[in-house]
Amino acid sequence: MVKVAVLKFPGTNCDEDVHHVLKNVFFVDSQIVWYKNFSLNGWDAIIIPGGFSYGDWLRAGAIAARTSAIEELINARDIGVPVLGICNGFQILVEAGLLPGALLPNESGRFVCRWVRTYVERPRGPWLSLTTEGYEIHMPVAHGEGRYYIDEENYQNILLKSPLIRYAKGDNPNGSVYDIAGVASEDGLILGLMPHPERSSEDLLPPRGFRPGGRIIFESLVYSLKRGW
Amino acid sequence: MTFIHRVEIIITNKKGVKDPEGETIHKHLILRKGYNVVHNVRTGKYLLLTVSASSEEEAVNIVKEMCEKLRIYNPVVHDIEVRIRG
Amino acid sequence: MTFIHRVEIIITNKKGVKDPEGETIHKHLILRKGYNVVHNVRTGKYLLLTVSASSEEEAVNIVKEMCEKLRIYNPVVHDIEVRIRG
Amino acid sequence: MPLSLEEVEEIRRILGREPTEEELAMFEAQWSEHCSYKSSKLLLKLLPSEGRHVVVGPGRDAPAVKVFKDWVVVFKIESHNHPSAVDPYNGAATGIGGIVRDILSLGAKPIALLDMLYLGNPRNPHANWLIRGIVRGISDYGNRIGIPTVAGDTWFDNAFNSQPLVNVACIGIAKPDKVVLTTPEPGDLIIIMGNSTGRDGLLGSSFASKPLAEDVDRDIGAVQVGDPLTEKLLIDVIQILIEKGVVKYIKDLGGGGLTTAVCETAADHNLGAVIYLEKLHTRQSLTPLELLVSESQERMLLVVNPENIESVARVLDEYDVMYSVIGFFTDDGIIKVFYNGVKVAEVPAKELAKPRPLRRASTPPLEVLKGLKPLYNLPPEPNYEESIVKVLTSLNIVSKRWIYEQYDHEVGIRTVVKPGYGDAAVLRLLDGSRRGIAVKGDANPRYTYLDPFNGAANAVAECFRNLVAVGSKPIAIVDELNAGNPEKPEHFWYFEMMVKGIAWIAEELKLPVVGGKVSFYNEDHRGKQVKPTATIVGIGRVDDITKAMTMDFKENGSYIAIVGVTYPELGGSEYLFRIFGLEEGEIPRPRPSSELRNGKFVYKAISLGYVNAVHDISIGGLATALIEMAVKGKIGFEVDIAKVFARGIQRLDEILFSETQARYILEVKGEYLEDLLKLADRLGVKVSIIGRTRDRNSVVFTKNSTVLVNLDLSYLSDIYDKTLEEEIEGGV
Ligand SMILES: Nc1ncnc2c1ncn2[C@@H]1O[C@H](COP(=O)(O)OP(=O)(O)O)[C@@H](O)[C@H]1O
Ligand SMILES: [Mg+2]
Repeated sequence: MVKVAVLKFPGTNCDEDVHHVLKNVFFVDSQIVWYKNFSLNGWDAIIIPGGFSYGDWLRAGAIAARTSAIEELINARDIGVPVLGICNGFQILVEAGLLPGALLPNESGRFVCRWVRTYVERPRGPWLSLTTEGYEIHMPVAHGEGRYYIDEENYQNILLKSPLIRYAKGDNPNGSVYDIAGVASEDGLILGLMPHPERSSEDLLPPRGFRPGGRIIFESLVYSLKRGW
Repeated sequence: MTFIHRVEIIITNKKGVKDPEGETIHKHLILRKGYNVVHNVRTGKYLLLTVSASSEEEAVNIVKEMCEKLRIYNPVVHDIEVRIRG
Repeated sequence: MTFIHRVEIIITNKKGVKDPEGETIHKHLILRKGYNVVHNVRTGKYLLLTVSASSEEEAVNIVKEMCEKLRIYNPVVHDIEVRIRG
Repeated sequence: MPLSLEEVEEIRRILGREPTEEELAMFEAQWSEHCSYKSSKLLLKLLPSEGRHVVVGPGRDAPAVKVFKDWVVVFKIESHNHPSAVDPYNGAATGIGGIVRDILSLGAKPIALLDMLYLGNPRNPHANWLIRGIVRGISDYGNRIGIPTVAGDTWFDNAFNSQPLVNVACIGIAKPDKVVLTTPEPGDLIIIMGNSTGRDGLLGSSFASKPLAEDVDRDIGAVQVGDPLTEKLLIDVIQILIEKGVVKYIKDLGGGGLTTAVCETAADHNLGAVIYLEKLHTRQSLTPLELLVSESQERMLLVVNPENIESVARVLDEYDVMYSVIGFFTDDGIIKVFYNGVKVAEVPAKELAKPRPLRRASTPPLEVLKGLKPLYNLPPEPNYEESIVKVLTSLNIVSKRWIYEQYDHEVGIRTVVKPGYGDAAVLRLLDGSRRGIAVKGDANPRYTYLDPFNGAANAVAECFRNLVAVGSKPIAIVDELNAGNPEKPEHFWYFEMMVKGIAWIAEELKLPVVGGKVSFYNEDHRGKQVKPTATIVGIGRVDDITKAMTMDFKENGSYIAIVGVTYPELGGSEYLFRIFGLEEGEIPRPRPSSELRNGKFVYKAISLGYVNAVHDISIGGLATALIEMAVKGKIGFEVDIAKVFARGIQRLDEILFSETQARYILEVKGEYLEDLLKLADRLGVKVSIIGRTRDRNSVVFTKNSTVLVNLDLSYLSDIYDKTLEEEIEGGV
């Protein structure tokens, strides 16, 4: 039986949502793990959900990234455990250096909660295995610090060789460079994204004009854990 | 004759007014990582302005007046400091 | 023998990294109110630490080291300055 | 507000001696208007608070209503008007913190927030600064604690330029057997958990019980900074403690701080208490007096049987929540307070908790005549197209996206009908069933200013309609009465009339008023009261969330029906104000029996699947409501206003813009038109079919076959969407 850890820090607030979706929508065994009790062993995948770890203070994700839980998580890459960071989870992965770039305050200076259209490039790895090039995913964003930044050189050399999720034209809610909504390690094992797939996994939730596209990410995981990726 | 001056503004919560951000950084980051020589952390906002004025003093005065008029800070909660950046 | 020192940290965006908050304050608040002598605004974060150390230099060095180790700033996007508060 | 001479005399009588300094401070805090309701208590008794759903009525920190047999909804409203006027960011933020802790006090899980904001003119620099600060404060705090802000109400008016009204509400859910918890008993331990106590917020509730001082800086003690991270931890640990069943009773520390929390808990259960102040965890060194009345945020009182103290401690340690065991309850009804071995206060709990109510004088002021006179000599009717555009772009009508997009309204994955899509928000229970609840907050400051009795009644009616329009059955409401200075008879009159108006219509609509809050002294430093405002928050039951209704037109060619009769009621309307600058005239009459009848009809039509979209008609009238449905659905329409069922109409603007109550617009599916009309007949409801949706980029109003209005839908969408942002971001 597949087992997924949902890692919770002080201030994490999407842990129950992710847990609900894993358990009740995809029937995956999962557990919310308090950061103090986290260790890497025994999990088939790890999700760092959204929220405001440590109040988003200093910078979103900055304090959580220095905890022993995350220091241990850095080894996930070596042992091949899939890691997904959603929203604050993405910010933590970036602050921990597990993913490149930085996430800065939104261009508008304001928090933004809104549904957006995104699409996938170069899908690879366990989180995107069921998607194809250009696959469209609708999800809501809800963040104050989601403006992705990376310099031109690293964009060319790293990001363009890795799986990527971009906001559709006109849907960039925060001023991210190159419309970037999510980035991954080259093999796709580690994925971070600002939009919330767990809020887009059930038919009831998308407003008119949007589809529950976030499902594909969890479906991909379930599929990949059984069949490989 | 005017010159270009760099004026910095530092806005912090008043003494006695709580600073949860500073407390969190102190407790959950700095102390946890063993930097016990740090006793206290206060946070604030920093602004750096480039201003034309005939003297440093004048530049500081313009900025001070502006901070009051435009409510760059809230005197009820914040302390403000305006100074020339060395 | 150690003394208490006040060390300030100023974190600003690197040149080349956009600072929309600074731009907004400049354009929508300061210029609109007629403060044309202000040419540019950059924003940043300010931290004030109380530190025990044998000298000012040592205090600054401890804090500098800490900023690197704990990633108080993000070198990808930020410049940092550590100094004794006068 | 310092104690009056009579009150000090009363305290001497209670104690039989001179009070100590600490005792005086305790009485001052507890007897403040904010904590004791001394001016309002007698009138609030008029509100009907009973009903078969009501589990806990007024009295506890929040009421509880049994909406389903296995779910209780706990909800409450609160104002943070005074703190928000001097420190908009922290004032609004701590308002959210406070209302959430009220919900936690009943052991419920908070699942939604609402914010009802009555704000100044964004073009006024001070008001603009307040608006940004207030919204950011709610956003930063609400988002961080992980509770979605799903609905609200917003009004802009010069009257609120220096004293805005910031009303917030929180909705929680709980299992019926967990919600009331148990009764504290002698020997039970008193734990204070959460933030350390500091000097911040000293006597904040007495600050809220007096007018805005000109020199606000003197009130520095009242400035409180919100700490959402600690609040989030409190929310998390309380769920765990309840789950484990190790706490008997919970109370928040709000206005009046430790004093209020301890004395009200004791008084409500015929207990006394012994408190050791030096045990309280603090942020700085404080005097016993300060410890007693500090209003530091994010603190809760737990009552724990000594047997369970270790398991409680283990949870709090695990989650990094600070706490201290500061004393225990006794059976003698006396609160004894010690500080380092010295007794600093000894007060009977009941007398401290409940001062004698005051009977305040009330006289109608002269200016109310403006709202009690019928309108005569209306100016001639201007161009309809221009009027429609002007009314639609009124800040009270345009999309509030600039506000609600700053709030995470999705966290918790319960929000099925989101802000901007329906008349109310709909949340699912997320228990595997299809059940849910609807919530909405409403007020109309102009109505209550012109006619507080009918204005307050209309706020209840609008809330009722908004709940019905999304397909829910209204169950209960709470109210927040924002009024002037109760010591001034001409201000108090408004308060009295608002209470009576709510009491009357709530009885008529069979909607119990299960709780509420009063905010007095809403006046500027010149003593002018802001528009007195009655804010209503209601909850409704949704049996099937898959049928929850939204207001956007869904398809081409369906029928547009108006439910209810339109009367010439332009008094106090948005139209009159926007087009002619007039704030006068008799406001629309509350029509409770039509509300009930029409509400039942709409509810039925939704559950039978006859309709695609529903929207109630409120400010801006029929024309505005229709255009809102078109804008949201990106589908145009053509209607003939000669077909609107109306009485006593003399001019067309009365049909377009009248704000007559008890009306709705339905988008009716073609195949169900006959059924719908039959249903209307059976229920005795007046329905007029006035036209059809058109998949064209235009909205067209005709009278018989003359075209009165033909406007471009994309243009209307654009101004509806962008006006507020432009006013706020670019208006200064
Ligand atoms: N301050 C606010 N915060 C959150 N949502 C708001 C706020 N003001 C208005 N809204 C939302 O905007 C939409 C329109 O609100 P409103 O104009 O009050 O509707 P109605 O006229 O039906 O009462 C609703 O979804 C409402 O919840
Ligand atoms: Mg409505």
